[in-house]
Amino acid sequence: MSPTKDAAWSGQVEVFAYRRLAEPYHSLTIVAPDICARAAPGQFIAVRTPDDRSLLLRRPFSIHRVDRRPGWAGTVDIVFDIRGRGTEVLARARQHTSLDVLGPLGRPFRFPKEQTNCLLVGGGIGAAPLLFLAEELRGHGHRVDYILGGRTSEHLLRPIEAKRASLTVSFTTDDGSSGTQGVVTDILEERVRATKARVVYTCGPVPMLRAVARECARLKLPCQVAWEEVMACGFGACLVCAVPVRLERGAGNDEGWGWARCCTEGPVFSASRIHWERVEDAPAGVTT
Amino acid sequence: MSPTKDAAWSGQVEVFAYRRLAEPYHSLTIVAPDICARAAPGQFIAVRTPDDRSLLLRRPFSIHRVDRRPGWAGTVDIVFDIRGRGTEVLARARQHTSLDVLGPLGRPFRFPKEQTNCLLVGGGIGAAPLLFLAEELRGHGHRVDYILGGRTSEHLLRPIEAKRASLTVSFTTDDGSSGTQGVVTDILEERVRATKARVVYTCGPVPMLRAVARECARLKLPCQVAWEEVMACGFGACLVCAVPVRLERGAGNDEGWGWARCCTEGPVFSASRIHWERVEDAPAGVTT
Amino acid sequence: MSDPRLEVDLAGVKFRNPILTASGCFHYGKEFAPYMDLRRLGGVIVKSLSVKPWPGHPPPRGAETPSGMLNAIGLQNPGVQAFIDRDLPWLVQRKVPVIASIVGHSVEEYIRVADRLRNAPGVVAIEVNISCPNLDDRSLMFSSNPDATGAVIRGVRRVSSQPVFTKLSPDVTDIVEIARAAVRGGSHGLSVMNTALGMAIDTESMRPKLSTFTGGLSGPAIKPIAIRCVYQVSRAFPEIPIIGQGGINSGADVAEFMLAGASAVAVGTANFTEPTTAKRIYDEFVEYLTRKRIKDVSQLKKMLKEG
Amino acid sequence: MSDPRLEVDLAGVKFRNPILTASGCFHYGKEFAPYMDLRRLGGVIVKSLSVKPWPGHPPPRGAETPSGMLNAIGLQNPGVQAFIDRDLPWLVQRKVPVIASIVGHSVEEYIRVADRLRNAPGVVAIEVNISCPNLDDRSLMFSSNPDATGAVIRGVRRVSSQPVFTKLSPDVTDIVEIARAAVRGGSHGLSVMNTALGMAIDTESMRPKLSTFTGGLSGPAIKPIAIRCVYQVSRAFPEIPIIGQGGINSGADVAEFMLAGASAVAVGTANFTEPTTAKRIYDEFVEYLTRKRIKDVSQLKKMLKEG
Ligand SMILES: Cc1cc2nc3c(=O)[nH]c(=O)nc-3n(C[C@H](O)[C@H](O)[C@H](O)COP(=O)(O)OP(=O)(O)OC[C@H]3O[C@@H](n4cnc5c(N)ncnc54)[C@H](O)[C@@H]3O)c2cc1C
Ligand SMILES: Cc1cc2nc3c(=O)[nH]c(=O)nc-3n(C[C@H](O)[C@H](O)[C@H](O)COP(=O)(O)OP(=O)(O)OC[C@H]3O[C@@H](n4cnc5c(N)ncnc54)[C@H](O)[C@@H]3O)c2cc1C
Ligand SMILES: Cc1cc2nc3c(=O)[nH]c(=O)nc-3n(C[C@H](O)[C@H](O)[C@H](O)COP(=O)(O)O)c2cc1C
Ligand SMILES: Cc1cc2nc3c(=O)[nH]c(=O)nc-3n(C[C@H](O)[C@H](O)[C@H](O)COP(=O)(O)O)c2cc1C
Ligand code: FES
Ligand code: FES
Repeated sequence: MSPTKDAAWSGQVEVFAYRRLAEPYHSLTIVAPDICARAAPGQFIAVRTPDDRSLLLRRPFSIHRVDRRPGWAGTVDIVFDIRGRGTEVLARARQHTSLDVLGPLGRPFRFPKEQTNCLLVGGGIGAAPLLFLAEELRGHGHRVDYILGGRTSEHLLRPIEAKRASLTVSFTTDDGSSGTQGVVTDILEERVRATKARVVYTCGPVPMLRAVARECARLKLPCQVAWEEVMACGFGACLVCAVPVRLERGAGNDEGWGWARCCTEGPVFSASRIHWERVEDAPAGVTT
Repeated sequence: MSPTKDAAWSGQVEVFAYRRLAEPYHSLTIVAPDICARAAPGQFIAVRTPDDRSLLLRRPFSIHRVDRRPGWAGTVDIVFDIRGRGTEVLARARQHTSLDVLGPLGRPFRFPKEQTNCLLVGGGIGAAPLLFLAEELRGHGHRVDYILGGRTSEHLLRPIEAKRASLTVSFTTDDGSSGTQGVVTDILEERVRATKARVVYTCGPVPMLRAVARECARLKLPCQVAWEEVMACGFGACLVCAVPVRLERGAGNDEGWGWARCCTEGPVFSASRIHWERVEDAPAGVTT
Repeated sequence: MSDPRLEVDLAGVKFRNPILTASGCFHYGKEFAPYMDLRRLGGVIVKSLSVKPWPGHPPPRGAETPSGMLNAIGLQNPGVQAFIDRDLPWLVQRKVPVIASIVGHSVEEYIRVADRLRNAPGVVAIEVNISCPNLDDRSLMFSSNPDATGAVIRGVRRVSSQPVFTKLSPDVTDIVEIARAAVRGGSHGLSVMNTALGMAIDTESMRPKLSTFTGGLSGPAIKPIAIRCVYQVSRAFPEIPIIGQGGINSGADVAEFMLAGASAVAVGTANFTEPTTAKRIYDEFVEYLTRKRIKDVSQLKKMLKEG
Repeated sequence: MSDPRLEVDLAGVKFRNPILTASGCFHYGKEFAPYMDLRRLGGVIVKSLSVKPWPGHPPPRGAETPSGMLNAIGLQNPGVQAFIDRDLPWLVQRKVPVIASIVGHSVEEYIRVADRLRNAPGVVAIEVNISCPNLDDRSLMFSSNPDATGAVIRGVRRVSSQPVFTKLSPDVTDIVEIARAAVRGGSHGLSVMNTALGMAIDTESMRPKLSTFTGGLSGPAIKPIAIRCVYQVSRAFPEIPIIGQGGINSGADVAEFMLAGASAVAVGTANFTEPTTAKRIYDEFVEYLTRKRIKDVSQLKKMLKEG
């Protein structure tokens, strides 16, 4: 069975550590051996915010890192910034807080079949899944380089960890407070050449994904994107998380496109599969 | 200005102690010097249940006791049983839990003008305000005796404290597991004679209040009842807490009755003011 | 940045800010005075007034529901004359602009209440609560029928000296149709919306939680319905000022209603949780305007990104 | 005490228990199979089916609201034939009774879907989702008009081999009137209720939270409205079986709907929080019946204390 058909693990977990990261970011480490054992980079977990019953739905968070050290219970890290009531409540969780989680969910990043140089491109909090990805890619013997973008140096997500997990890291910031002033695509081609990358993995805000995908298409590099779309269930039942993708014509489809569910068919998509013309840059209601 | 016109104190308080009492009952001691200083027996506080925003309204609880020991911060006790989600959440409060409270609210019991023997009659959790009342009445030099009723001996509210605060305590239980098998009115007349009580204070379920009021009327004893009616605001603004009371005819009232607000005109009423014919014994939705 | 301009003009009446309190949720103001300076409010929409005193319904009159509450007060009020004699002078003395909410069981009764309030000092507007059973035409509420709505409003307009706001119910197939009847009848503005009809049953006692079985649902639970109604009505009648209400409990909620098309808002159920709620909401709303660099509150109405 | 009897008979169809899952909230069942034994359910009301595939609306399609959520899926579905070929056999193999929900843009389309489902193995009933824009008569939903409702139901009855349930919308002035039109049109039963129309605006981005601006409000927030609708409809048509839905999230909620007059219930939004919700609700409901010493679940409908 494919992973989406497997039941994700579901239950109460304990918070092992809450950490305040650089300015807008928070991290939670949860003790979840079953999720830890099965998680792959690009997958996510869906967390219920405790206590407040006015919040019905789980909140999806990318798996930022897992710790499978032998003799260790098996922990999963998420990182987040505060967007609304749910993340506000989660930022109050502390050691021993009990959380209801479901995961791992979704399809992970696909790994190159043979030894390849990989460029990871992340923007803001969207870079969350890349650390796990970097560690696993390196574990499989691939070379990993990183571009991290953000509004300011404070919005670069865990730059030191990124450095540890890769050969080189380049930064871009809107205000020039770290690295190159500008956006990730300003330096993408140069970094691809310098690192001899043959595959790009990216996640972040939609305008960035679009720009990275376009640049990769131009450079004829395969690119995988981790998508974030508003979700209700996280396991394929509600059809809330629609992502426009190219489809073969035929079989009831005359238009060459359709909606994929971000939660089960994604969140990782091949950039070439996304139907970019139908993607809104700033979808109503989503503030990034 | 009368106390109902004063602003009640409103703000965050800390739980000083949570205690599990006999079977169905719980107690919370909160540090609330302002409420403590101004509270009088029969008044109540209105508590917001923490964290859960799906619960909009405050929950009213009688002031069970206050501690004004010199050098002490000033604490207020409430006792409760679990009825629904609100009391369930409150029963999870522990030392240092922060609670939002408003109080003291409502009109207190009136005290006899001269030294008098007072009989306090309480049923189940309804007996909550009587301990504070007993202590204050004794402080004012009145003799206090008690009748406590309940379904079983476990439903007698804090019998030991009642004993400490009064000269005699008699118990009745439906199943005879403590004291007389039966209801409080089975022994009321006898206790009135034995204690030479000249005034009766009562609180508990409506059928009990009705029976006590009837018995007091027959015995020609003044009787004050502490009423519980479903509330929304607790401070007179919503008109949810309607209690039928006798009114003078005239001034737009041709029928000799009207609704009083339990929260501001009560919760303590003279039993003779209640329009008993219009009181339902088991009002829809209220399970006691 | 200088402080945002908060003054709003509703059908010719100027309010110092757009945050009012909703009818039946602020009584006649007195209960809140110990907790807050009532002059911080744009105005108070008082508990609905009838010609004669109305007794209201027996208890239980209230029940909490998820993020909401049901009420069955039954429009208990001391009658318009007692209000004028006793409550209105108190409010006027405190310089609180008063919007008088009126009810009746017939067009005639509405007219009589409005007539009594004609030129009443301090009453700056009339809100006509049409969510009331129409005894001339059994079975129906005025609010559910365009003809009955039109008739009430025309009658009220004939006698009243103040601008008239019609308070619409969400429990209709087409709220725009009722709004149209009100506007054609001469309503200067609209209050959107009243409670939605609901019911709750205690599964332990197996009894309805309200003595009247059904009652009005209010609170954050209904906010999405209210926002939808305000949006629909404001798009149909862009020139008609709307007082938005339904579940407001924060400054962001106020902004949400104004983005949907309201010119002002009324805070209802949230007052019950905390007597100072309206003041908190006011502060949060000013903070929002300041953060968003909105200089004049009336701009908000035009800022919804519909593209 | 022996276990309570849970079997219910809805218009001649026997369900092993009254707990179904609501259309659009359980897809076609597959996603839940890894988490629970689907045979624990009374049945599955599948995502609404149209003649041809419907694409649905662009994202964002969902937004949380206080104790509720808005959705604007737009009835995305692969079409009735794909369902029959691919999803139905899977459900039948797992012995899950299937109620097929159907939609159309015209009476003709409804009839064509119903016709395809005629005698489809495992489809024990048809739920007609009339909360759909009527393209024959612009502007309106079928559900808001008694004539359109009657026409759809009569058409569906003509071709379908299974009992027909009409799913009513709360967004009407008089739900009993629409129920009457459905019953007169031959509906064997009624599903009460669909989502209520709502809207939410993100005050930071100043955009509607849904791509379609307005969408369907579901979840505990609307439960009091649903209980009221079930109560009104069941009192008007005591012989007609009702599937109650709207905000169910516990065994007590199931009991509340049945006390209001429902013969069965459907769990919707609550499934999204936890794939095993329906099983939990089933367990809680059995515990309730046992505690209350109710021997046969169909007694509950008659147990509301109205005195
Ligand atoms: C697959 C996936 C992985 C994600 N990983 C992370 C992560 O690692 N770290 C992180 O901080 N955030 C992540 N997100 C976004 C995260 O789910 C939202 O920040 C969170 O749900 C907001 O909850 P809230 O209650 O604080 O905000 P709400 O009050 O629910 O919403 C606040 C704002 O966030 C937007 N929002 C709500 N849900 C989503 C969503 N699913 N995706 C995007 N925006 C949303 C709303 O539209 C609104 O503008 C991820 C989302 C998805 C779909
Ligand atoms: C003046 C006053 C003093 C009170 N003092 C005490 C006290 O000292 N100890 C105590 O345990 N309880 C007391 N109560 C009752 C207490 O307020 C309710 O038990 C509490 O509000 C229930 O909250 P919940 O969320 O647990 O239950 P909910 O889920 O809100 O309701 C559960 C049940 O309790 C009933 N209920 C709700 N509110 C009230 C109410 N205000 N009065 C009576 N029944 C209600 C509901 O109708 C329902 O049947 C008092 C009530 C009043 C009005
Ligand atoms: C207890 C209560 C009493 C109310 N009384 C009235 C009333 O007398 N007249 C009226 O027009 N609306 C009345 N309403 C409706 C409110 O004014 C308001 O329109 C509605 O509650 C929605 O706003 P909210 O969700 O902020 O409460 C009442 C509401 C509640 C909760
Ligand atoms: C995401 C979502 C999709 C839905 N899709 C459908 C549908 O396709 N057909 C239908 O009749 N109802 C649909 N509904 C309505 C539900 O079946 C149900 O009637 C409604 O949500 C109320 O129940 P709830 O509050 O338990 O969710 C949908 C609801 C949601 C939340
Ligand atoms: S979030 Fe429900 S299908 Fe993807
Ligand atoms: S509880 Fe609101 S007036 Fe008494």
